[in-house]
Amino acid sequence: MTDLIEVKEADFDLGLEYQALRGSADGPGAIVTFTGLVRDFGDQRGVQGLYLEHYPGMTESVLEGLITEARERWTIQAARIIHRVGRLHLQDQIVFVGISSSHRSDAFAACSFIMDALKTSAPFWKKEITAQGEYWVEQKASDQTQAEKWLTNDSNSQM
Amino acid sequence: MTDLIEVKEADFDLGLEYQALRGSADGPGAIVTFTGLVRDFGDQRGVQGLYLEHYPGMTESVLEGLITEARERWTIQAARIIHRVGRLHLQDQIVFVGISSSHRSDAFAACSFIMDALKTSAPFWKKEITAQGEYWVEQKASDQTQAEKWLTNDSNSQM
Amino acid sequence: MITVNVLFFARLRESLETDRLIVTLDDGETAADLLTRLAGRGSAWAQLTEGPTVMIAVNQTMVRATTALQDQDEVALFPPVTGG
Amino acid sequence: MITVNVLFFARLRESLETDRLIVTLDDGETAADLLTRLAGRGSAWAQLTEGPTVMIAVNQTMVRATTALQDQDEVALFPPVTGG
Repeated sequence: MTDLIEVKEADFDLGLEYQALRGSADGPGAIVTFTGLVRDFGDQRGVQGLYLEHYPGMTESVLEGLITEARERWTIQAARIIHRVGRLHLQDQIVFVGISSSHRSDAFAACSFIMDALKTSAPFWKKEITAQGEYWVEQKASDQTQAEKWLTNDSNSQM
Repeated sequence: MTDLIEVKEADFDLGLEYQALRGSADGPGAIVTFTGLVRDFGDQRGVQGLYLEHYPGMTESVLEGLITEARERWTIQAARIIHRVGRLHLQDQIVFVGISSSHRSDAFAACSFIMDALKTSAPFWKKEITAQGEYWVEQKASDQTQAEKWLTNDSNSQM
Repeated sequence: MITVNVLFFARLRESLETDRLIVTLDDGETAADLLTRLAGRGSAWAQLTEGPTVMIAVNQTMVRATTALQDQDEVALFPPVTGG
Repeated sequence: MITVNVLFFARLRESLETDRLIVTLDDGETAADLLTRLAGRGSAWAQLTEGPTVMIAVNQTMVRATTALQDQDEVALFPPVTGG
């Protein structure tokens, strides 16, 4: 398998990540990608950038666990997860999740499951930087709800 | 809005499509892309390529209708749909659907809805080319089921 | 009397060896009536009423077979779609 | 007696002005006991039992507060995560 997990300050190139997924063994029939970007409205108004902190070691093992769980629930060929840390600016890329599969429903389900679960279980913390100061972001109830739905529903009802 | 609908023989570049979505007004927080590729196992074994026919005029208006419906159901910033026609080879790109949104759940839902609905309502027909001959592909019951689920469920239960 | 422009796609186009046909109908005839008339031509044409599902689009919108046709309608007949 | 290595992240790390601490506990003490001991230091430390939710990871796996700690455990304390 050509899975990838990267936690790094450097930016990533979606086109290259997609080519890596496309080249995975057997030739996938479906590739789904998710990219998260820095927006100018989060908890605060007038966000100028973010600072992202993580827990090295635990982060990587949580992300590996999410790929393992996705493989148990759906038929996927390869999974690639990249999460940036450190100082990010408006409209910078934050996170990438890419899945290749023979079946589009599996690719969609695995990609959205990994994003939802990452949001509540991977040890990253965001601080929003505004002209008025810096504020740690609070976890949203909606993120908890999105993640919990994967615990209660079977995989078919997801997509 | 920077929506795009293209039906063409030429290949497309996912990286460029993603950059177009990323640059859409307001700076999206989430971008989801789907790409479908030619596989060597479809209805037939040993598929060497595809021939894709469509109904010019109707195709574009059906795809426009799908974007309109997606906008009514979810909050999305831009949608881009590209579908290739003509002769395609193994592992060639067939179809691209990209959605930008403020919210990842809306981007996932709109992207998978458009793909599911395209499969059963857009007038494209695939013929598989094998060493033994050429065979028109039959519509799959699973494609019908996937599309019908968007008729019966509300949008929140989808993702 | 009305005249409709009939288009055929994919497997239908190939097996009927026809991609376009102009057909004259009585006022008030439906898409189903058109299929019956065409099926009456015999041989491969019989599949339009006896074979696998035929999808019908009138003026580029999918319709049911009970839809009444109008003069100058563009009526497309094709197998279930398989794109994506 | 056991010794655990305690790590603090994000808002907790900043408000406690501490990123790492070695703490000695009695055998059989839980993560909750550790939080109570640390809260006893007063001022900002009181938030560990009185403030918003504190997440606990032992040896890089999330655990409940009732988990008993072992000698040399790495115990991380942090606010609910907000990546992605």
